[in-house]
Amino acid sequence: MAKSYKEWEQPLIDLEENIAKLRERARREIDPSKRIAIENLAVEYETRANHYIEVMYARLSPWEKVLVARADKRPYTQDYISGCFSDFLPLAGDRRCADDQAILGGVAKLNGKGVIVLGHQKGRNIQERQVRNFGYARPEGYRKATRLFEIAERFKMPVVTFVDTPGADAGVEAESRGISEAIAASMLKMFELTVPSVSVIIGEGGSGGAIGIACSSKVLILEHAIYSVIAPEGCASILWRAADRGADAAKALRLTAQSALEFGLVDGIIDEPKGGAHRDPIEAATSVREAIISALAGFEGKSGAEIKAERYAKFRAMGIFGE
Amino acid sequence: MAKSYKEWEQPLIDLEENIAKLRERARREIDPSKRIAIENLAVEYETRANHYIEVMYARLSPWEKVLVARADKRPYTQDYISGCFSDFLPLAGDRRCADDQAILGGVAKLNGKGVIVLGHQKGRNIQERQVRNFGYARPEGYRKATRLFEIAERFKMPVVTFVDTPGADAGVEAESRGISEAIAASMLKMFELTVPSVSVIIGEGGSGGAIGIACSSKVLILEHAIYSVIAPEGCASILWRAADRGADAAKALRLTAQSALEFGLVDGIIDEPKGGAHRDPIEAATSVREAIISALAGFEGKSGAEIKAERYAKFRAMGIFGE
Amino acid sequence: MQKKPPTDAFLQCDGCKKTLFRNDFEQNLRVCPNCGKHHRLSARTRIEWTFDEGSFVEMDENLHSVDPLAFPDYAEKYGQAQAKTSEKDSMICGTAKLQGKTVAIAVSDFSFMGGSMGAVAGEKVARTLERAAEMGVPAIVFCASGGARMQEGLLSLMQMAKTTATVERCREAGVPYIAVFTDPTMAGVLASYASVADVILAEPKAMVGFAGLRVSKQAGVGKVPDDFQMAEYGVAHGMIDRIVHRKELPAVLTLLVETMGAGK
Amino acid sequence: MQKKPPTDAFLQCDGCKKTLFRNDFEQNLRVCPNCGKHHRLSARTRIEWTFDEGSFVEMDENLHSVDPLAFPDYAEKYGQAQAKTSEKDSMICGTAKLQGKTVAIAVSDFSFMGGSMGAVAGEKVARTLERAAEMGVPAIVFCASGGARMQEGLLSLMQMAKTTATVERCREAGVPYIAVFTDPTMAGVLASYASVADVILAEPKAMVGFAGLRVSKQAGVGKVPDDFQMAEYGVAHGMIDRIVHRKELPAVLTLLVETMGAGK
Ligand SMILES: [Zn+2]
Ligand SMILES: [Zn+2]
Repeated sequence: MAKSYKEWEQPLIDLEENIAKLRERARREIDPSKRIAIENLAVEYETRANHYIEVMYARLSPWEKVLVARADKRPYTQDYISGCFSDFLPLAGDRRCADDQAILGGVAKLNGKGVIVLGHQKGRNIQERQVRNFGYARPEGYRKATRLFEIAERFKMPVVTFVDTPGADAGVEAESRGISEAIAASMLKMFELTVPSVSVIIGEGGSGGAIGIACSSKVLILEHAIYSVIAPEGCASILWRAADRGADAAKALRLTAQSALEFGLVDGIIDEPKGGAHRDPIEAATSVREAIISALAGFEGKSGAEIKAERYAKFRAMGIFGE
Repeated sequence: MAKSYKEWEQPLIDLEENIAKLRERARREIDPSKRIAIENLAVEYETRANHYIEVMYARLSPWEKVLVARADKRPYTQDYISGCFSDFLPLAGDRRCADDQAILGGVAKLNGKGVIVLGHQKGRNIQERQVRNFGYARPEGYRKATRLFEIAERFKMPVVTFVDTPGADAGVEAESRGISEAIAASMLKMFELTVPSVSVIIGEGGSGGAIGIACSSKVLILEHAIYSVIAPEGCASILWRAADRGADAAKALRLTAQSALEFGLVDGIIDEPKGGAHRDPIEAATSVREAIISALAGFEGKSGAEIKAERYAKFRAMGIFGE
Repeated sequence: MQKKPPTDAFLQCDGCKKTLFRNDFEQNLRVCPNCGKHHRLSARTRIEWTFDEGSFVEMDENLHSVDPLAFPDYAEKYGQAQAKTSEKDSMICGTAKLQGKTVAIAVSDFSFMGGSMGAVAGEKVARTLERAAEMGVPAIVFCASGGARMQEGLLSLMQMAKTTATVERCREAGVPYIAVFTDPTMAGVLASYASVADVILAEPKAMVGFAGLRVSKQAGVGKVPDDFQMAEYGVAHGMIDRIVHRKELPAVLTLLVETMGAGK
Repeated sequence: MQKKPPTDAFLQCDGCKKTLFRNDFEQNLRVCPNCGKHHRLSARTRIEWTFDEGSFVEMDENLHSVDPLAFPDYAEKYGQAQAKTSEKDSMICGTAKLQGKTVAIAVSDFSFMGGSMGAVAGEKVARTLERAAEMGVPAIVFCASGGARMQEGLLSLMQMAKTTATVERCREAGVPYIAVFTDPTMAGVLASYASVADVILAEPKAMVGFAGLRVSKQAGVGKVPDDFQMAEYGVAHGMIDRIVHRKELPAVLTLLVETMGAGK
């Protein structure tokens, strides 16, 4: 049975709670020498915690990566948008029937210049999770993305997408409005772009729902994010009829950022703050911002045709086979 | 109170019934001389009926035009498609959520060459009328049209549309899926075409629902068809709070084919068989076919840019005002 | 909206029926401080309150209808509308500036025959969009209209086609075209140039729809939601990008112009 | 499908459970004469029954998977599939003729690991669409797949992107691309190159959907219609152009190729 995030993180949480208690005791302690002793103990505990974090995050197993990538403390698209851009103005709607709140997007400024930015948005609390459909985007979300890509192309604005979804909405309603077509059309539009595009996989890069907005000139991935053709539980359930063997499937699927880079399926890994992006969202956003700026800088002076051809060539080469 | 179609056509129907009765009596009559006398009478009645038809259709009032244009005996889009093209293959769907059967469309051959053809389709019987929504197209219909226009553009196929609708569907469902956007986007796509397009208004050219698929290089109209910004009853109801003053509104609106040509808003009138298209649908389709072929022939040798610019210039010039 | 002459110190909001101080109301850009209703503005007031002070240069100001169909009572109504509003027709156009950046604008005036689109309004929208394309500047159009002007018959229906055609010009030229839906934006205007703008903003609770509510109810069997044909409904159904409060509109428009116009 | 060895004179239709004469069944192109169910075909049979006799020229026939992830049991399953089908992978491609007109084709074989798309199937679709674009001939792809091949991990997800990218090549070259959905066309295949074909045909009652029915039911709260994820449902919901009976498919494809390929 694969560990849950809570089980896995429990030792660290216990440690951190102890540190907090010690700090509190130190604060209340009147005797200066006792206070110093308690504070010293707290510092020692902190060192241990820091070391623990360092060790545990340096060698996360694939399944632990899954747990971290899905952690609900992790920064979401909205956090990266605020951290990377100024003057974000959300634009809504697919001009067909709805506005899907599982994909957030609009115009923003990066270094004073206009960009189109969009991404899957999970919710922070129960109400928002409902509204955001837990990051499972509906056809309307991909069609909103497609519309924003069209705006980018029309006004020669670079595109930045953030990927963070367990997968596209697979429900009856989504099927009835063509979730498959919506994903495919969004990808096709991304390949038509003559402006540079950057995608950052910030958490869960879940199958078709992820690739639907990740066909970019440069695809970057956070150190502890995952990118997978299928959720490991689903894979285990199909292969071994054992959804609880997610850890085995996670290993077999090679769904880590590091594997994706090794196979040449992403263009770079963005280092996370020590202990994961959620321990320092501002530092994480700063790294992401720098990575986006540097990725876009690589396209300066290139023609639209070159930009498009380069993107095509990159994806065209993906796949390993014998002949 | 404006006459109904039935009231208006009754004298003719009575005459035709009398003729049929005479023919029947002649068929049953054994005495040859009596039979000849009856037959002669029938011929005389027929001459009168023919004369009556000629006179009544030569000077149809605007309201009578409305009645004829809406007559449920009139040939519909499907009839013109079978009469004008060979090998019609209907294509379905807006690739969004539905297939609107109020707009029928697909690929067909005209003189052996591929064309995209589509149009509003009313129903012939009660069931078909329900399915076709009485020719009131929904957003999905205009989005199917837009998709077919894209196919036409991609494969350099001329476009032919048939217009025959009381108006677009104005219901709550249609509103919820953006009937306005769908009409506007369809028009915009028609203006993007670099292939020639021909629209034929065959019956009711009803307001936004009509113009949504009528932004063509050449717009032709059948002799007794109408083309109007608003249904005359609706106009009367707004202006005079009297929906039954449709005949007055029809006159004021100048909604006849002849007025449309006079104002330069259509490019030509296609003569109908004597007594209206419904009296000889095959002859009507033949005239329409010839008119389409001749309209398309005018674009041979022209570049896509010229074709597009010509269409733009034509519509750009529409409107009479002082300055 | 006024139940009393406009010089009065008080007025009643027809949204919430509350009595308001005219001064407060005016300073709040005619947005009811109680219920948030955005009351209708004349085209000139809107221009004054949206664009850089004194930057508006009116163009095509002499366009007027010639009653081409000799439609019953049209000439009379037209004259009355002109007298009431001191405008020639329902649309005003020209160029203006947003934080110093030039834009081509067209602004509809609902008080002139319900903002209806005849040949003059259509021509002004067409010229504005062509002007934006030619000058390489963004186009901003404020909509406020019951639809096509039926007194100009088929000529007014053709304005739907004509104005939509000119949207294509903006797209070819790569200039952004922004529409702002104000109360109401309906029928032939909504179903043409308005709905194919690159970005669509709307004032809160503006009525936005294809047909009048009565017609929609007749046509449909489904139940009518409470916010049917409100701008908020348009956002929920994917047709409108954002609801923007009147006082934030200049900043939002400026941001759009800066971001979408910067790539050229 | 077979309850008895294929050499038997009878078989049972798994659509209607009726016992059929094998001869009748074969002559009816493996469409049940009783219930109309279009039974699955191998890729080679489909090619034989669709295109001009002897016109198929196979290409890229040596492509095969190298098990890049060393995925548990993949090599073994792959070998078994090869032995069972005598094919190298789930997709066969090349050129063929329709009434004498050359087309580039790719045909999926569901019996090879559920027609799943790994790097080989993706590459063959990509080469087929590129070939069509380069030769200036229409592309026709027969889909029959449960989706991406998870044993190739992220590499197989990327085939969705790669194949979709090559659709753009056909569009640029102005060559028509026609997809035929056969039973089943699902998930990663449906959500990539399959759904962005210019024209989409489907065999009657073919299963067509994004996720398995079980997953869709779990994910959704709405009730599931009887024909959910059938090709007919796809037509009703605007995703498929036409249902075409197997015996009419050559004529329909020929007409499409003639009309859509004639403008160049
Ligand atoms: Zn109020
Ligand atoms: Zn059967």
